[in-house]
Amino acid sequence: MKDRKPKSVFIEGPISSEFIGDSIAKHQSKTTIGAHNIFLGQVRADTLEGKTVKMINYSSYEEMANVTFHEIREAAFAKFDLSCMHIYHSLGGVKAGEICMFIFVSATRRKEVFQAIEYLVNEIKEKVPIFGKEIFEDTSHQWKVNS
Amino acid sequence: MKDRKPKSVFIEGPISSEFIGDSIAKHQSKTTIGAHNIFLGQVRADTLEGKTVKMINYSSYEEMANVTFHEIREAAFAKFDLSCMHIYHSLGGVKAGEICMFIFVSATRRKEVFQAIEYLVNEIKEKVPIFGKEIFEDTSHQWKVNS
Amino acid sequence: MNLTIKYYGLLAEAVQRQEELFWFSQDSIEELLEALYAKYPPLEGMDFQVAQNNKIVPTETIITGTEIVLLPPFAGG
Amino acid sequence: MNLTIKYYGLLAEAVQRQEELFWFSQDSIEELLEALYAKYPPLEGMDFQVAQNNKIVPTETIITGTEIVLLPPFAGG
Repeated sequence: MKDRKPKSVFIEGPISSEFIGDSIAKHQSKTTIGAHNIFLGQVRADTLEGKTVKMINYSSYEEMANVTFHEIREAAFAKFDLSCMHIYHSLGGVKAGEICMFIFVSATRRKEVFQAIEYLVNEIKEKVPIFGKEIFEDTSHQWKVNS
Repeated sequence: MKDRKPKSVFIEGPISSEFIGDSIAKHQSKTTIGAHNIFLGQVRADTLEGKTVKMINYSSYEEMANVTFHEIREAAFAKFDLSCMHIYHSLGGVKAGEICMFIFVSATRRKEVFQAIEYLVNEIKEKVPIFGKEIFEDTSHQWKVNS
Repeated sequence: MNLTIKYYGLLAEAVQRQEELFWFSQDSIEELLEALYAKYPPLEGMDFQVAQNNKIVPTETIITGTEIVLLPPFAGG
Repeated sequence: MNLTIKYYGLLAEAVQRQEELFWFSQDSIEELLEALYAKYPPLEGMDFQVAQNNKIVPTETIITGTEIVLLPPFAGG
């Protein structure tokens, strides 16, 4: 079942484990699916020059981000034989240990989901205009750059 | 934090979405983790010669399976820089649409989790003595073979 | 020696048992299999692996344990 | 023409605004950037990309829209 209408990706604040569990449960009626792969990005309490990241405040150039997410989804559906694809990313504050990105792909066979999930994560990190302000325990900050 | 003691892998019946959600929630205190990857195996309602699979009844040569799961875990910890690894597999009846395998790896960086999850799934499918009796709607059956 | 032979899945169906004691006086798994094929002719055409001491072993292996396990194709995951 | 220039993240901090109207009479993004560097000298040493019509474009691109967006390095995921 292709699920290709434009969907909203952004969620205000962290992505909860209950939301992820519910999302998994919704796929139990889709009995052609044999394999799911889920990627979760979690905010790390990185230490830089003795200061520890307490949270990341995410912002985005949303107009372009929505267009880019849609293009990445379409490209992934064209490249891989997927049954379903769901992408969520946080905006606003996400504390260390909380989840800021949730990507969920499903297919009849496992090979497709492995390739698709890595493709999606790399494309999103490279192409979607999302910015992260790392806020330290002393309230100073620096801007995160994807490596 | 390496988590390397032998653990029980087998779960009686299907793996619930709540169990998976709880397992994700437990990792929020581990703030060196930046990336999680989860693989879920789901029972497909495959149709063979006009008959549709209603459920799979899993059995295992458990003594060897536990040894093999432990070896696969140790090998994956040696090959990949992982923070955590969890493996669960169903025994007994799992209906079409329900989840029969749950593999969960976490690391500081995403590259490690992509490689580790594919390695683990392939090793488990190839090396662990688990057997699956596919039961059709008319109660006839056939034995599943991994492709 | 008295070996315990275990059968799983499709194999257990074919020989109509999950486990048996089997008297065997030779050395290798190959020789054991010949004796089992004589007892259960359908077994000979079937696809399986043999485990000893929780390891898959080649058929030329010498039997060292008291339990030999016949395993049909795996279907985990 | 009167362009709307938008700044995100670190760039918004550097120029101390998120958006401004900017009068500009030449053609290319390269020329626009020269004008912006003159107004905000710290911008010249910074790492950023430029978007027009929701696409990242090279600096030699001719300006066709009314909104130009300056984007610092991405940090999604």
